[in-house]
Amino acid sequence: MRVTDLGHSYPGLPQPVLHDVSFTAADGEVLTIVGPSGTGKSTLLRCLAGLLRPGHGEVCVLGKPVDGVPDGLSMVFQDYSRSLFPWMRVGRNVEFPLRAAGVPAAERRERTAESLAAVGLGDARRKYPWQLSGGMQQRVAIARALACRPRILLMDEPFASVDAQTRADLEDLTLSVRDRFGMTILVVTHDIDESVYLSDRVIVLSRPPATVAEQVTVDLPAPRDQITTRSDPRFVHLRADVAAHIRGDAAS
Amino acid sequence: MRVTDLGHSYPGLPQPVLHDVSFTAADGEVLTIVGPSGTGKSTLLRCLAGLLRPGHGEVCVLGKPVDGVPDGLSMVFQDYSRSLFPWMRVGRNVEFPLRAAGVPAAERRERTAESLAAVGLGDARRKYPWQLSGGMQQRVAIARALACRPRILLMDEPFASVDAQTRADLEDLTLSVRDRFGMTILVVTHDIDESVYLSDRVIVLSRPPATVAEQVTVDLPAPRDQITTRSDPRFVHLRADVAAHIRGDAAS
Amino acid sequence: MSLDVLPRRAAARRGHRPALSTFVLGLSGLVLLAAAEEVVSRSGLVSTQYLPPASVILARLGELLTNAPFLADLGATAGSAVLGLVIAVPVGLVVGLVLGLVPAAHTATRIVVDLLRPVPAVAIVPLLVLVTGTGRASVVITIVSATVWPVLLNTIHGVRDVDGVALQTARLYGARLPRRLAEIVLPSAAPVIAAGVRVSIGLALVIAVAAELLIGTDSGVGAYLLAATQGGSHTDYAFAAVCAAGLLGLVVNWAARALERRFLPWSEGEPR
Amino acid sequence: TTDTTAAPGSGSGSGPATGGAAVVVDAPATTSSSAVYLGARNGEFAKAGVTVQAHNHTSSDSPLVGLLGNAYPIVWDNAADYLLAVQKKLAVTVVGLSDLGRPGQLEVLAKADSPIRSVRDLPGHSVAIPGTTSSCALTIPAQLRAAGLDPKSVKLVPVALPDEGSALQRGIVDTVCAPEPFLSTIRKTVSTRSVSDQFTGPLTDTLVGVYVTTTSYAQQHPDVIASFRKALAAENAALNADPDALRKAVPTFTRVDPSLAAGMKLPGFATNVTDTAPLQKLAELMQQAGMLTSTALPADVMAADR
Amino acid sequence: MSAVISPAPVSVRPLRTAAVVAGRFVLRFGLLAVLCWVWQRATEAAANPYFPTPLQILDRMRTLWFDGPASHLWTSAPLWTDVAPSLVRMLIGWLGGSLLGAAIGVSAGAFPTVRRMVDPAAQFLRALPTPAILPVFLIVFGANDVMRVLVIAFGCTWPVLLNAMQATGAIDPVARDTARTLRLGPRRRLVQVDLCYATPAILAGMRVGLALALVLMVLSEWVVATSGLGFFLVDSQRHFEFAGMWAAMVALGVLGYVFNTVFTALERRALRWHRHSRARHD
Ligand SMILES: Nc1ncnc2c1ncn2[C@@H]1O[C@H](COP(=O)(O)OP(=O)(O)OP(=O)(O)O)[C@@H](O)[C@H]1O
Ligand SMILES: Nc1ncnc2c1ncn2[C@@H]1O[C@H](COP(=O)(O)OP(=O)(O)OP(=O)(O)O)[C@@H](O)[C@H]1O
Ligand SMILES: [Mg+2]
Ligand SMILES: [Mg+2]
Repeated sequence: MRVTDLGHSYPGLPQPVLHDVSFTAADGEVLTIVGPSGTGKSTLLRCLAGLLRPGHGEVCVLGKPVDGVPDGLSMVFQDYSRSLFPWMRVGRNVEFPLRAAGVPAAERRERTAESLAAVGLGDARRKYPWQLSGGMQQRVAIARALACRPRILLMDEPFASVDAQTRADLEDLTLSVRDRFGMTILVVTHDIDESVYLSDRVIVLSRPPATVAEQVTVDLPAPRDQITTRSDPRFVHLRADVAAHIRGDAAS
Repeated sequence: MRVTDLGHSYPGLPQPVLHDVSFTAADGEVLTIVGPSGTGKSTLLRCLAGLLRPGHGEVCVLGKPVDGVPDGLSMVFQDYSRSLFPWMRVGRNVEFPLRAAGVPAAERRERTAESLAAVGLGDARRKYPWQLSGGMQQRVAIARALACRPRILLMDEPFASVDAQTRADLEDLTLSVRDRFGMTILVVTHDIDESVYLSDRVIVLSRPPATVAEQVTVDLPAPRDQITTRSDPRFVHLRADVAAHIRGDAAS
Repeated sequence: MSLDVLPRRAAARRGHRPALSTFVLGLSGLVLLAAAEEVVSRSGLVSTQYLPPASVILARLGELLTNAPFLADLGATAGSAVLGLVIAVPVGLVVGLVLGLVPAAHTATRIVVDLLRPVPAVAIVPLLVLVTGTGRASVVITIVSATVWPVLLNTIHGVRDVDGVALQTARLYGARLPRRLAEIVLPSAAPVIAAGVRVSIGLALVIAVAAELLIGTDSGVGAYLLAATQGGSHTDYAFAAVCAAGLLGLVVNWAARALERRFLPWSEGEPR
Repeated sequence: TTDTTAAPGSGSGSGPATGGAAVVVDAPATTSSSAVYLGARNGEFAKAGVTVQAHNHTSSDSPLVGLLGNAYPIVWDNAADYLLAVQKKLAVTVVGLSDLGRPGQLEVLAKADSPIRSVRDLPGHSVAIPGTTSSCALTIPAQLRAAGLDPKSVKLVPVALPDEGSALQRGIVDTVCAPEPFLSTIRKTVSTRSVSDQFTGPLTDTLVGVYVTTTSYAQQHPDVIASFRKALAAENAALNADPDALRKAVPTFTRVDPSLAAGMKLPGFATNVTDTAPLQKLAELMQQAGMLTSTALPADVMAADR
Repeated sequence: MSAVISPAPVSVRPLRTAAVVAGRFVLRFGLLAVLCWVWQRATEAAANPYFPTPLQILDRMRTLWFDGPASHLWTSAPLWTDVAPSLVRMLIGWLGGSLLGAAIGVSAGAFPTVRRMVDPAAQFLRALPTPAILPVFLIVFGANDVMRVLVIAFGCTWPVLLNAMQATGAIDPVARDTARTLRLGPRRRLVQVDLCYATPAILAGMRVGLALALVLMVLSEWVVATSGLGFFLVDSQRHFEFAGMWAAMVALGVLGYVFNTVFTALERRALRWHRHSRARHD
C-alpha cells in the first residue's frame, strides 16, 4: 500500500484536514497511526478504504490506485455501534460479508464461530447487537472484520471500549492473525504503549493540517509478549520517543 | 449517594447482570468504576441516573430514592455520538440543558463558551456534531455535562476516544471542576492508571453477575499532577493493586 | 458567521450534483413518460380521439396554461387543496403527537381511527353535499378527511422513532415535556413528518379534483373536466387539464422540498 | 373548441334578475332542460312572476342530493331517479314534467363490423348504459321483452357517457346506449351501426325528466310552484312549436357544437306539466325492469299549488 | 431463541389483574361505544333517510352478507361473490404497489442519479387525479381485474415510495460506509442494508397505503363494473338504498380495521429489532 501526497479538505473548514500525507506499508506490516484528537486519522482511513475521494494525492492498494473500496480490505469503524446492523443477530452480522463474498455455508459458520470466539464472544452469536455492551459491540465489529480474512485491515481505535485485559488479548490476536494470514494492518490508536507494542512502524500525525510528523520504526523482536516486550528497555525508549514526537509537535 | 443491594436482569439473559451492588459516594468524592467489558457498568450508571428501573435494590441520590432522573445529575453516555442532537449546532447542544433549566441567555452563552474552551473546542461552537471527529464529539458531550454544573456527574468511559495528551487534560479538568463546584463524580473507565489518578476510591466490579469485588481507597495527596502523582510510588502500588483485583477476579 | 456551514454545505451539494444535470435528468424521466404515452396512444388501441398522444396533449397544455379562465380554475383547485392542507396538516400533526406520545390515548382512539381511515373520502361526498351544500366547503372537507391520515400516521411513526439515547439525554438534562417536544421529538421526527406531508400534498390535489368532479362545483379543474367532457369530444383538453394538475403537483412538491432543505437540513442524512 | 377553454359553468345560468331572490334551478345543460335555460333568458319565468336562474348540474350524483341539502330549491331530475327516491320515501315532489323521449334521441350502437344488427342479436352481449337508473336501463329490457326475449340475457354495464366511445372501440362492451350529443360524437370517431332506436313504438314519449322540489319547499312556496308551472308549460309549448329555433339556441347554453346541433334529434316537451299519466307509465316500465316494487304513485306526487 | 429476545418491558410487569384487563378493555372500546351511542341517538333524532341509525345499518349488513346457512358460517353468497374478489384485488394491488414503491424508493434513496431521474415523473404521476385517469387505465388495460389491481397499485405506490426514499436517503452514514467496506454487491447492499434500514418507514407508508387501497378499490369499481363492494356502494346510493350504502361504508371501516390489526401484529414482529435498538434501555 502506498499513500502519496494525500490531501483533503471538508467544505466549510478554513484549512485542509490532511495535507501531503505520504507513507507506504509493506505486505504483512503492522502500522499504527497516532495523533491528536480531530487531526484527521479517521479521514485518512476513510480515504485509504476508498470511502472518501481525497481532494488531492493518491492511494495505491495492492499496486492499484484506489477508486472505490478495494478488494480484500476490511475496516473497523470508530463508531462501531452504528456500524453493526441492528436487524441482524451477532452471528449474521459477522457472517454477512462472507455471504456476500460467496463463502460456502459450512466454512462461513466455522469462520464466524472462530472469530467470535477469538474476541471472547463465543456465546453471543444469537444475540442482537443492541443487547450487547459497548465493548462487546466493538469486539463484534472486530470479529466481523477478521472473519473476512482481508489482505488489508484498517482499524480505527478498535480497542477503545474494552478493559485492559481484553485489550491485551485483542492486541495479541491482531499480531497472530497478521502472522497467520500475512495481512497488512493499520491501527489508529491513542494509546502510545499500544502503538509501539503492536506495530512495526508508528506513524505520528501532526496537528491539522495533518502531515506525517514522524515515522518511528519499531525494531522489537518478533514474537511479542505482553510482559517481556513491554518490559524491554527498547520498548520504554520507543514509547518515550513516540510520546515526545506527539508532544513535541503539540508544543510547537 | 447510596446504592443498596442493586440487582438487575435483562429479560432473556440466563443470569442477572448486576447482583447486590452496594456502595456509597460522599459529596465531592470522585469514584471510578472498573471491571471487565460487558459486566454491567453502563447498566449500573443507567440505574443511578434513573433511566433504568433496577429489578431489585435501591439507589438514593441526595437523600431521596431515585425514581426518574434526579435533579442536578448529569451523565456522559458511552454512546456519545447518539446522545448529541444532530439537528443542533455544537453550541446549542451544550446550551440545551441550560435552556431547560432556565438559565438566562447571557450566562448561558458564557458557560457554554467556557466549557467548550475547557475541553479544547472553543472554536467548534457553530459546527454540527457530525462535522466533528469521534474524540471531538465525545468532548462536546463532556462539555455539555459540565456546562450544567451538576451536583452529581456520571461519565461512562468519557475519555476513550481522545489522545493521551487531551486525556490528561480532561482528567485534570475533571478534578478541577470537582474542586470548584464540589461535584460528586462517578467515572467508568478501562484505564487502570486513570482510575487511580482520578479517584478517591476505585470500585472494582467482578465478572457478571457483577458485584463490588473490591473498593480500593486511593489516598494520594490532593492537588494531583500528571507527572508527580503518576510517579508517586503509592500510585504505582495502587495501580498494581487494582489491576490485581481485576485480574485476580478474572482468573477465578 | 463566515463559518456558517449550512449554506456552504448546500453549495457543496450543488457543486457535487449540478443543478443543470438534475434538471436534465428529471426532464428525461418526464420525457420518457410522455414517450411511453405517445406510443400507447398511437398503437391503435383506440382512436387518438379518446387517448390523445402526448404531443397533442402538450400542445393543448400550452394553450391552457396561457388561458386565464383555466388558470383561474387551476387556482381554485390549488386553493382548495391548500386550504385543506392548512387544516389537515396541523390537525394530523397535533393528534399524531398526542397519539405518538401518550400510549393510552393511542389505545383509546385506535379502533375509531382505524375504522374511520378506510372510509373513502369520495364516498362521503353525497353526504357532505346534503350537509354542507355544493360549494367549496364540501371540497375542502373531503380533502381534509383524506389528507389528514398520512400526516397523522407518519407523525406517530416519527415520534415513536426518536432515538432512545437522544430522548434520555434530554430527560437527563431536565428538559420538560414541551421542550423535549419542541427540541428533540419534533426535529427528529420532522423528516418523517415531512415525507407524510408530501404524500398529503399529492393526495390533496387528487382529492380536490375528484371531489370537484363528484360534487359538480362551478370552478376548479374538476369543473373544467366535466365541462370538457359534457358536450362530447374534448378529451385532448381534458387530458391537458389533468396534466396541468400533475404539473401543479410537481411544482408544489418542488417547493415543499426546497422548504424542507432550508429548514430541515438534516432530513436527508448527514453528508458523506 | 374555443368554448371548451372558456371557464366552465360561466355560461350556464343567465336569468335577468328582475327583482326578488332568484330561484336557482339545478339542471344539466342539455336539451332536456332547455325550458329552464331558455325560459330564464327570454323572460318567460319573470313574466309568470318568478325569477329563475339556471345552474349547470355537472356532478354524476343525483341532483336530488343538492336538492335535499338545500343547495337548490328546484332541480331537473331523471324521472326514474325521482320515482326511485319517492319509493324510498324521500320527501320530494314534482313541480312539473320536463321532456319526453322521441325517436333518434337515444340509440344503441354497435361497431360497424359487429354481428349485432338488431335487438334480436343482443342476448349474450353487453350494453354500456350511462347509469343503472338511466332511460337505457328501462328501455332496453322493455324492447327485449317486446321482442319476446329474456331481459336478463343482456348484460347492462354502467359506463360514464364520455367513456362509452372508447369502451366500444376497445371492445370492452359490445354495444353502447347513449343519448345525443354523445351519439353523434361516437358516430364521428368510431364507425358504428345503429342497433335500435330506444324511444320508438310504444316507448315514444316515455317520460325522461321532471322538475322536482322538496315537499317542504312546495308547502312554503305554493306561489313559486304555480308561477314556475305556468312558465314551464308556456315555454315547453314554445319549444315544441319551433324546433329549429331550439337547435339554434342549443349551442348557446350547452357544450354542443353548432354543427352538431343543427341536425340534432330533439326531445318532446310536456305541455300538460302536471299530468301524472306519463309518470304512471314510467312507473310501470320501472316495475317491469325490477326497479320498483309497486306502480302506485303517492297521492302528493304532484306538488300542490295555491 | 424466543428467550433471548422476548419483548423486554412486558415480562417484568406484575401479573395483570382482572381490573387491569377490564380497564384496558374500557380504554380500548370505550370511545367506540360512546360514539356509537351518540350516533344512534343523533340519527334517531334527525330521522333523515340519508342517515339511517347504526342499528338499521347493522341489520342491513346482516341481511346482506350474513344471511346464509350455518353450514357456510352464516355467510351469504354475496359476501363471497361480491366482497371477497374485491378484497383479493385490493390486497394484490396494495402489495404490488408497496413493493414497487419500496423498490423505486430505496433505489432512488440510495442512488442520487436514479432519484433525480425518477423524482419529477413520480411527483407528476402522483398528483394526477385518480378518477380522471381511470379512463386511461380502462382504455389501456380493459375493464378487468388487472386494470383494477393496477389502479390500486398505482395509488398505493406513493406513500411507500416517498417514505422509502426519505429513509434510505437518511441512512446512517456509518452504516452505509460499513456496507461499502463489506464489499456487498449493489443488489445485496440495496436489499440487505438499505431496504432493511428503510423497513420501518416503508411499513409506515404501507399502513397509509392500506387504507388508500380500500378507497381505490371502491373507486376502481365505479367504472365499468357490475359487482364488487365499490359498485354496491354507488349502486345503493343511486337507488337511494341508504342503509346499503352505509353498510358498505361500515364494512370498509371494519375491513380496514381488521387489515390494520393484522398488519400491526406482523409489523411488530418484523420490527422488534428496530424498537429495541432505537429505544434501547427504557
Ligand atoms: N463531515 C465532515 N464535515 C466537516 N468537517 C469534518 C467532517 N468530518 C470530519 N471533519 C473535521 O475533520 C477533522 C478530522 O476529523 P477526523 O474524524 O478525521 O479526526 P480523527 O483524527 O479521527 O479524530 P479522533 O481521534 O477524535 O477520532 C476534524 O477537525 C473534524 O472537525
Ligand atoms: N438491552 C439489553 N438487553 C439485553 N441484554 C443487555 C442489554 N443491555 C445490556 N445487556 C447485557 O448486559 C450486560 C452488561 O452490559 P453493560 O452495557 O452494562 O456492560 P458494561 O460493563 O458497560 O460493558 P462495556 O465496558 O463493554 O461497556 C452485557 O452482558 C450485555 O450483553
Ligand atoms: Mg477518528
Ligand atoms: Mg458500557
